[in-house]
Amino acid sequence: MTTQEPDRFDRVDWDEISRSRWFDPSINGVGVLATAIPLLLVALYDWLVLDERTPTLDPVGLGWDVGTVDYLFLFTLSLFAFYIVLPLFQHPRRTRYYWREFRRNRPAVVSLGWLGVVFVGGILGPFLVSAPEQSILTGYQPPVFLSIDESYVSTCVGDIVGGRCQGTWRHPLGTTAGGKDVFAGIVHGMTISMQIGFITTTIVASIGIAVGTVSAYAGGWVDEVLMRFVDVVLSFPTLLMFLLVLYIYGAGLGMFILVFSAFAWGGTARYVRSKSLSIAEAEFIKANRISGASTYRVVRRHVAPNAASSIITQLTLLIPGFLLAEAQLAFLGLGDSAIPSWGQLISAGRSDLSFAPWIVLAPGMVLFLTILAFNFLGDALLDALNPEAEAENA
Amino acid sequence: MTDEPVLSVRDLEKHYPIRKGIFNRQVGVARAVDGISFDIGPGETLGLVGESGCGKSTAASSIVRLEEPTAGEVVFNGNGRGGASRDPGGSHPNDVTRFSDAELKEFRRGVQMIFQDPSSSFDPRMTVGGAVAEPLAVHGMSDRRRRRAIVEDLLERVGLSAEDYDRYPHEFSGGQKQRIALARALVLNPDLIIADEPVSALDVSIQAEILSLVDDLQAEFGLSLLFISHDMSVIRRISDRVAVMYLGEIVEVGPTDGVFADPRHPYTEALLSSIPTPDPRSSLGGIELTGTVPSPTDPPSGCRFHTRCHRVIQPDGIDVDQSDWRGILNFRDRVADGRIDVESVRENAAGAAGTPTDEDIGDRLRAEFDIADEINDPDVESALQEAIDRLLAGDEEGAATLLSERFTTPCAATAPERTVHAEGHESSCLRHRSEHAVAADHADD
Amino acid sequence: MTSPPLLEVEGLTTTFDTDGGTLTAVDGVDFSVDEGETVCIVGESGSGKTVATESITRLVREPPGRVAGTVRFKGRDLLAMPDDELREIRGDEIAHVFQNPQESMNHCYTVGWQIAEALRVHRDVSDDEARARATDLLDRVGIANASARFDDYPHELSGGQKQRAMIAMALVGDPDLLIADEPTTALDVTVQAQILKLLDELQAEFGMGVLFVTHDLGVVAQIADRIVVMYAGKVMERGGVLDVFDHPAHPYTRRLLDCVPELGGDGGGIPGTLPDPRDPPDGCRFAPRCAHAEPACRTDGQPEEIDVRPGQRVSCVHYRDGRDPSVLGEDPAGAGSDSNEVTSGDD
Amino acid sequence: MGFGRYVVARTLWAAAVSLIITTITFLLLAAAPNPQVQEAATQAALQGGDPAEAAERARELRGLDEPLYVRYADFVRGVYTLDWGWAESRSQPVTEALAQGLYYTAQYSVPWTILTVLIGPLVGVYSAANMYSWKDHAATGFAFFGYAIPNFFFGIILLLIFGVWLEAIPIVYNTDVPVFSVRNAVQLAVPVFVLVTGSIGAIMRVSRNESAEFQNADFMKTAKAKGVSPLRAYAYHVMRPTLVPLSTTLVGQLLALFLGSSLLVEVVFGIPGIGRVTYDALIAQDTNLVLGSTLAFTFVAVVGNLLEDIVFTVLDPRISYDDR
Repeated sequence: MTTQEPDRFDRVDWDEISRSRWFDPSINGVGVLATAIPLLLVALYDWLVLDERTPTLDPVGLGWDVGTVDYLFLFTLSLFAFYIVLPLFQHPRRTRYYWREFRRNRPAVVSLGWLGVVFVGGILGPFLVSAPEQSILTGYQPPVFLSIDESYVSTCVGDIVGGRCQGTWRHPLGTTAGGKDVFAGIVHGMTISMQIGFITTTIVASIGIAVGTVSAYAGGWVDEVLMRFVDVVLSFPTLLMFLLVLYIYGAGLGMFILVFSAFAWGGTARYVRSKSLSIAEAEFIKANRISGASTYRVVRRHVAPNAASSIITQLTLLIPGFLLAEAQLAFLGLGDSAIPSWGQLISAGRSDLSFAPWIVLAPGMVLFLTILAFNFLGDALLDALNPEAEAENA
Repeated sequence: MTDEPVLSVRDLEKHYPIRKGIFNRQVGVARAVDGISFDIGPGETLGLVGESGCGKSTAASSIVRLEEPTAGEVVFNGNGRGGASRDPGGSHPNDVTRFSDAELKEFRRGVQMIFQDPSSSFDPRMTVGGAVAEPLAVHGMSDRRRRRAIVEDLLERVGLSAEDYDRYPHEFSGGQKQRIALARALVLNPDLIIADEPVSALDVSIQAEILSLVDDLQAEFGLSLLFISHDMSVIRRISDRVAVMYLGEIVEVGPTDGVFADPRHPYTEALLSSIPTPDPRSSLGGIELTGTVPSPTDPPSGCRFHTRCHRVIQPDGIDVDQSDWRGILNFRDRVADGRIDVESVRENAAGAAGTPTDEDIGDRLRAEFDIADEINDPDVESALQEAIDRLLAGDEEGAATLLSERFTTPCAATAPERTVHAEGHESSCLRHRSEHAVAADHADD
Repeated sequence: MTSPPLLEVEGLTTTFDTDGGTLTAVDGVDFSVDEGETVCIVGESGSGKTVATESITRLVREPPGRVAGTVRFKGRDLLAMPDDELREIRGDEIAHVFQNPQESMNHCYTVGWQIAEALRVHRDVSDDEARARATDLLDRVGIANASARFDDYPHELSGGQKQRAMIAMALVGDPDLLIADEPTTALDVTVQAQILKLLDELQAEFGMGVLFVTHDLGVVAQIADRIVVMYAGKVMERGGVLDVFDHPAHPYTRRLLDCVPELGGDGGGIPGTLPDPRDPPDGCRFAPRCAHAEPACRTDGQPEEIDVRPGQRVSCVHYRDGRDPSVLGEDPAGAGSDSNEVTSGDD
Repeated sequence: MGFGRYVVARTLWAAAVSLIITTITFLLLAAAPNPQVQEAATQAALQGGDPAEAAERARELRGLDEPLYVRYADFVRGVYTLDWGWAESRSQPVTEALAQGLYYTAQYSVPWTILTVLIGPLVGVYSAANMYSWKDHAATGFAFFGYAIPNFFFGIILLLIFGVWLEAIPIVYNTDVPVFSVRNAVQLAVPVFVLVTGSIGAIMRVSRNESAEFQNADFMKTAKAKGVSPLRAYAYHVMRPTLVPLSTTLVGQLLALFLGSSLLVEVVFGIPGIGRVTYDALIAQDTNLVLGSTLAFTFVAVVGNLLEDIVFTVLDPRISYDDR
């Protein structure tokens, strides 16, 4: 670098520069690829080499059998890490600014904390807390500090004081009729909730952004056809469609995620389209086009990131809908009863409500708080990411 | 070669199709830009002025092909493309409208734009340094440090500091953002900058600063400038030459001093007289334009300005007061559109004094259109009175027919040609018919 | 001037509570408007001129805003008045026309309905009467085919027509005072000329006092009888339009006039930016941007206003007793040329 | 002028959407193994018959051996002529079963919808008028609580409190009481309350945010400058424009809740409405009834979206019918 003579815009030899071209990938893309490729290899190995009953990680001595949902979950986690979390560190100045805006909303900060707990619990929990196991003998154990009439429990783990079985720290939130530990159930339910949240959101966002931007940029009949299609998708009563699919094909977690993301992207697509159209009108987009940037570059560098910051809010508000839907179906006994979700737990305790309310209340409260937290978070993000508010404060 | 203009626009047109209904049938076109021609020489500033909606911004985006022009030719001789001559087929190798993608990208290094709204000029998620450096990256400068060095130097040149590189757009005031926009426009070292109302969102005091900065940079780097504004005083301050646009056409073009001192087109005259003079001793007034502003979907025939022109020509055989003539034509157009509600006129007249007679209403109508109570030409007077009578009798169609048969203007029949008044000063008005008209086709000059 | 002025504003102070502290938009401003007179408040955007006029009838949102001082209108203090009494005056005796006709009309109602509403809230009129009056006013402000336009929605009118309709709305109660806040800024010059002319005619016809806010010195020169120059919430200078244009006293006024090349100024603009209204400078508000500022300018608050000519007052330390204001430069409009002679070639 | 044509065009589109959904439903069904055919085969196998033959006969009986397009045509004709088949689990026509369910569903849906539509926007605008005061915070808190708490969970808790502990309401809905009676009102109060809390939150939030925007709009300043009283200003200048964006949310929200939560609420409270009919049909594997209720809900959604679009166009004078 020449120190005496700093580079000046009017001394650039463009002929020389335009002859040299090279690929310049971003660290974010490299990161995602670096995690996705091994993941894909493991998945292929799992699928092609190992037989169905061998757990995937058996060769390395672990008993974890990675399923399709798990692969998707890991992939979306890497997307989250490299395209949402990493950029926050790459642009500290902007992060600080958003954080200042966000911090003003105190319930949202608390919500973020709670979601952090659910997130960490969902990822690490299954490795720390063993899955709840059936054990009829220790059914209806009360939560710690509470008690239950002796007649309901066959074996009381804690002390029996005055004919009432006392709760213990072995089952901090008590057990179900089948003796499954409620606390362990909630922790494992976090994983399910996180998987539902992350995977459906990623699928919805991908389809929504793709359809929305294509619609906005292609215009004409492509736009017309796509938006009519979105109309149809939006007219579907998702829950009923799911009932029908489940009635016909039976339901697992994967099916649930598939159906819900297949019917939930309509709103996102519409939103992205209108957002892209309004961003495309902005003068900075014209300025970029006039600089010679290709449509692809403009969309990738400017339209998509700007639309994304608004979509994040919208997606944040979609997640509680998925969690709620899963819980509703589980409650109706229509979900996959093998999945340790919060909804399953609630439905399991429903008939014992009058004497063992914790089986319903504990997971119900966790579900409620999680949905509440997502709503507060979405509300705060809306304010913090709102460009108009930025202009006013400037 | 020295006389070669940097930019030469010929008969540029941009028409927007108007579609309606379920099948998106095209039901018409909006002639936003309808055949404009002008040149900009090296280091020269051309001011393009006109009311909002006259097509000036569309012209700018068509020239740089942000939008594809419908027809016409834009020859760009900057970027070392100068000296080319026309192909035998008549097309020009430097015609922007025929550029391939690669040529277009190279052309973008030669022409840059500045926009009106400082608040939407920058990606809110990008540092201003990043935004200014973006064009460098687009054109393949992959060395980040080099980009940064260039941009920091440039930020200082436009009156900011190198430390501003890492700040975000919302941290700057409107005036500062326009400086940054100027830096972004300069970063590729273009030959021509198109500034689309760059100061109209700013305060006068800031306006003046930005204009001085533009002046200085232009002098230092020999830039050519196409400066678009609706503000005549800004245009006067910055331009070497002025082009006045009305409804998609350029009605007058000439050296700034010439046009301001001696406007030859009635529209320019009206525009100039509308600027409030900052002299407390002069009285309010100037030429008030009457009649309705036509839509570009259905521009008036002949001279497009004739529906509002205060100098609209009277045909042979009619010689009335000019303001009466304007009033009669306005009256005619309004009757023809069926937009005169006799009842409401009657009601309003009733408020003044009891039951209004037909005469009262007639007077009221005349007053509304600034027509004298009695026109000095008896033929005209009787025809007008006849039309008013028919209108009051409820025969709207009859009145319309009579008016349109009786009162016509040559301005509606003939499209005016360019007339040269002085060196480089031309305008298109039928009143100049007797003067020497230029040939309709423009050779390369 | 023996009779009291129509409007007399004294010590008007408007503050806003914001997250970043208290923002003083208008800081102890005095001015008055006589019957039939046009007073212009001039200043850059952010100088507090709009807030000042909106504070007169307490249109600013309270909270976060707070208005203090006295505003005497026909002898009554508007700021001390109960809300319902003030409402009787708004739209009836004092009318407003705002800058942006597009946003100032409710898009859900017809133009005529909105004009008639002003009448309906003040007078007990039948629908027909309200309609007749509104149509008449639309006609008066030069909207062709008024009775048909009555039923149009705002989006069906052009910008100029909307502003005419806004003026019609203001005139509904035959106001004694019309407050016009940059009514022509959003319009084309040709339309601006029409609107200014219309206001001029209507003022003569209705005999209203007009308080006109603008940053356009051309408009000021055309319509003002007197001028109040505001900067950062304070009055810098005031006086008859001829006095201020011919002999601008305050350095800020001089720089402002210099921005207009037609007045022979250098058009160099005013370097620097407005001070932060949450933390204004100690002395004269303009001192940080003033070429002639000296230590005395930076302490003791905004200087007292001093008479420089009958009716012309200025708030500048250079005019204090025993000082020679000629250090500011002699000739009014051309004053700026001494500091910057190199600029040329722009005409 | 264009309004009539717009309505016609929009209605035709709604009809097209309903046909598309019917088609998709048909394809889903056609692609899946039919549980009744399988059952017949199983039965035959258990009784020592030929399962393949039995399956064939069962298929023939239900017309499943016809070519796909014939079955499709029959299916579509059946759907649109309301010939929805026989509900085996209830031994009555599907339409009749649905009509019976509707009778109970309407009893709580009507009061719930009316309450939501009336209270939601009012509280929202009120909340915006008192923004950042304790009233606003209280309303916001309630709104968040309402849409965060799962309806079925809330229902269970209230049932636990009022049904089990206080014994104020029957644990299972009592169909014997007359429709217009205090006892019916009491037993419906809790489900209605649950649904109102669930639906009102979103509507309050939307009307609060939208009206907050409008009450800061320039035209409010104009109204104030005209001397309009605050009450009138809110009623005319804030409420009216708020209804435009609200109309798009309102219908959507109510529909989503109606289609989703009514099922849950009916199951929780034991109300024999359409939701319960659907649920029972699912459990009983009654294909015709499942299909019928799905279609019924789908058509409600289609009609709801149609109404939403039309209301929106009527409310916003800026929309020109030609543009859509």
